[in-house]
Amino acid sequence: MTREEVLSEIQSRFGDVILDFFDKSAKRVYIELQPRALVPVARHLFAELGARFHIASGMDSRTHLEVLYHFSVEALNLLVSLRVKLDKNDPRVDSLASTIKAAAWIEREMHELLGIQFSGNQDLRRLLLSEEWPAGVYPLRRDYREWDPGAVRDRGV
Amino acid sequence: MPKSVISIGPYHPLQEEPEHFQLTVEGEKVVDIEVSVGYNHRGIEKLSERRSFDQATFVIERICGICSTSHPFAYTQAVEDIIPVEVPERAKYIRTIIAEGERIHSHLLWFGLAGHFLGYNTVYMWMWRLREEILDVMEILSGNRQNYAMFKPGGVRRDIKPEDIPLAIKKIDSILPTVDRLKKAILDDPVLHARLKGIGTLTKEEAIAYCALGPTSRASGVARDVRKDAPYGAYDRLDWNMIVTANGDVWDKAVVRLLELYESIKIMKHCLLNLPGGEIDLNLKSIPPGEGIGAHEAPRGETFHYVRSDGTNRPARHKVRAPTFMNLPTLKATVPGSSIADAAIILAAIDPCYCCTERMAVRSADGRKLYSGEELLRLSREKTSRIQKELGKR
Amino acid sequence: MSVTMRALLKSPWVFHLSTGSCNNCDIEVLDCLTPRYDIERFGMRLAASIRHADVLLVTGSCNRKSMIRVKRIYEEQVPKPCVVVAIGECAMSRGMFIHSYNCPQPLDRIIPVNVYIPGCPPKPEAIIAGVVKLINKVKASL
Amino acid sequence: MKLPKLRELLEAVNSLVHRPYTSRFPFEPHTPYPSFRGQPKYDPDRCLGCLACEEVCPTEAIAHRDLTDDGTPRRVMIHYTDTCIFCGSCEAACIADHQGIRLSADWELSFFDRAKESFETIDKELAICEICGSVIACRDHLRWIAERLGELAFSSPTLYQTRLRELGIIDPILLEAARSFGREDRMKILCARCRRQTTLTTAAWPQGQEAGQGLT
Repeated sequence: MTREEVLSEIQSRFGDVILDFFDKSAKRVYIELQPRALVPVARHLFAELGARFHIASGMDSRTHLEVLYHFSVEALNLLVSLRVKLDKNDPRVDSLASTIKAAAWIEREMHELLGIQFSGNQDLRRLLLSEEWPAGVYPLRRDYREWDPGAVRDRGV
Repeated sequence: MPKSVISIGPYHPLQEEPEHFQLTVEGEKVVDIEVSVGYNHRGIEKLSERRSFDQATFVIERICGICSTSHPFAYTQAVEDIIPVEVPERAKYIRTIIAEGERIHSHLLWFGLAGHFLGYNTVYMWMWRLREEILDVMEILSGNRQNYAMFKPGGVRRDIKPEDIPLAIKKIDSILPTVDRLKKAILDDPVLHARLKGIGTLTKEEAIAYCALGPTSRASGVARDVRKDAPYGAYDRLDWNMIVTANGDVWDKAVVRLLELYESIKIMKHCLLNLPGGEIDLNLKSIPPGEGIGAHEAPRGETFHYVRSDGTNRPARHKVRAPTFMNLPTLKATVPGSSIADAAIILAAIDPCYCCTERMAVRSADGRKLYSGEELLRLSREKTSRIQKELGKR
Repeated sequence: MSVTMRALLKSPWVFHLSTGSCNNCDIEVLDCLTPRYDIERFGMRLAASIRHADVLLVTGSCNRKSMIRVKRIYEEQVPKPCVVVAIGECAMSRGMFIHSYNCPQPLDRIIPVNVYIPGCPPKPEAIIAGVVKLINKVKASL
Repeated sequence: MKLPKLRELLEAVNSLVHRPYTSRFPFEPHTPYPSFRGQPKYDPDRCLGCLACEEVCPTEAIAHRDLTDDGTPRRVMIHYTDTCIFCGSCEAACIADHQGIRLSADWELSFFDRAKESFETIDKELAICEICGSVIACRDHLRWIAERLGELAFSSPTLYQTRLRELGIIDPILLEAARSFGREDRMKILCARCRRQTTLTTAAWPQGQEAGQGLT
């Protein structure tokens, strides 16, 4: 399958849920999806095209919470990034963990650091932060403020 | 049979990310493993967003000491992918040299520690002695034994001086005969065969499902190497082989690393001898808005960086994916079913942060301490000497 | 006290504690044990358990999870007298990580530190020299 | 089984005749390789106090304090050993031909008291605005700019006066001429804000100031 075939197949199969298709360069493609369509598209990439799941990266972009899922089709040397934009007040997206085992941890991490809810992921325990970290404070959000009055932010002498 | 839980960690000298393993054991058999991390979380992704693109390389370098080149390598590529630009030829070669030097010392380090776990302290000492020579080479070339501070978006910070090259080549050559000797000693040692073959097997299907990376996946027969798949740096200009084996057990992971050592030495020497002339830096002035992705094959697998720029001089978002993040969950597939004596080396085989064993404690279900960390190491070593006796070596 | 200290300095056993470092300092500490530096020449060795340690080598910028444990280790588990050595920039002022949301305090606010060895990472020679300097200072004060 | 044994035996014999690999470090001084990156050190003569190093430092290991209250106004450049990561960014960014702050080969830096021993300082003389008293820049920095600009420096009284004072030649005729026009405020060493004010006002600024004040 060539690069064009892969991309046109994605476009024809999921054309109605693709919000934006950005063909950045020969190696990079960014596809913006409706959040509800994430799982079927990811499954298509992972199971049918044999793409490898790299990682997901969450980001607070002032208006939305964005999650990018990066896949690479190794035979074509092509990196496909699926982008979903979530509502900041109720960031919720379907979990990929049941489709792709490797996504379980990163969903835990994003849940913890950005406060994104992954419906269907049963194991959203804390991964990185300590027990004393207050609930509802997400360090990677833009509006994060220091919450610990005991923190020392100079050299400490 | 009553189940007990062994906690391993969280503190151990030598690891990138102090982890906490909990092995559930039934008698001698491990039935489940639970990994928890976070003892090393320093909020690097957030910190990198406070710094300029140039300064962020130093933060990225300190994600992991052993991979102190891999992360900047991937990061600088991600930044260059935003613009996009190609770095000068000489900078590509210098980057490759530093990256391969790091791979050599990282693999030597792994061998040393694997030997330590198996009770082969001679291997430990020899490997770390060889590693010193490589660290010397790195000090000659970059100015520090680790944390080389060579990378910057658009090129490299320092040039390699021509007068340093002969000494570096001499030092690299000096380790070759010893590596050769050790390779023979390791590959035809019957005890190691008995000890490592067939344990901790990660099948090809599992490797694909868990998206395993680096030597962990290549040992399972998944030919996956960013240097070949999506060439960057000077890798497409060089002649080298990807090492792939089929079985996926600890032995194969060791063999992959051992053979990769030779490839890395070959690449490093070739680059040093054929260093092209020219500029080393593009002097990037500003980064346009956009997003970029960079990947580099670190000693442990592929590092993956995603950088978003909003047109200011700071990254708007920087996502770092370290190889161990993907390789650790493979322990779920490899550790259950093995015996406790093998657990240490299987944990070590993915090259995570394996000095865990220094602070392991085995507890029974009621929290009573049954074994100390040394005990587990002792178990591992006892098994080795048992096999040695069986084979009539001693 | 002075007798124990004198005895302790003959052969200090070190325990190495990583509190969230990048690993480099930890490797340089281990490097001290390997053939080129071989600190066992001076009677120093890496203790496997904290309860056998005389010297605590601390690396890394204490993060929230490890802070509590460092404090507990120092206050409850280490036999006194105990000497604390901070290795690397992170263990002193936290270096890079001074503004990290997860590294609230420098090490010397958590436990008292006797000697600081700067470097990122310090050379093994610097670690040895720092420890030797400390030993000489303690000897002089006895 | 025989072959490996021979191999190892050879190694053992080899080790017997070779001198020990272990360095004799504490008993013999250790010299790192020439390219080693050690403690950055200020050169008080070459440093201009321009703060480029503070700007680029990724760890905030370089800081400065401006002391204007007592004695000669001076800028204290501080380098914190306990924060520095020896990356060499400061040296690369130094505008004084990379000589003002240089990485030395110093690696033995241990100390006991972080509050007292963890930093190194140098003092640089500051140029102070003669009207408002705020800090302009270090004298050396102004001189450096004047040198760089060549004759163009004569477009700015702050620059050429610094330069002339440095050389010990202040033209008395020039100053006298300015005085007689009643606009000696234009002939002062001024900060950017006061310079704008004097250029824009038609009368001497600030109003009512005695002629010749502030010029030495």
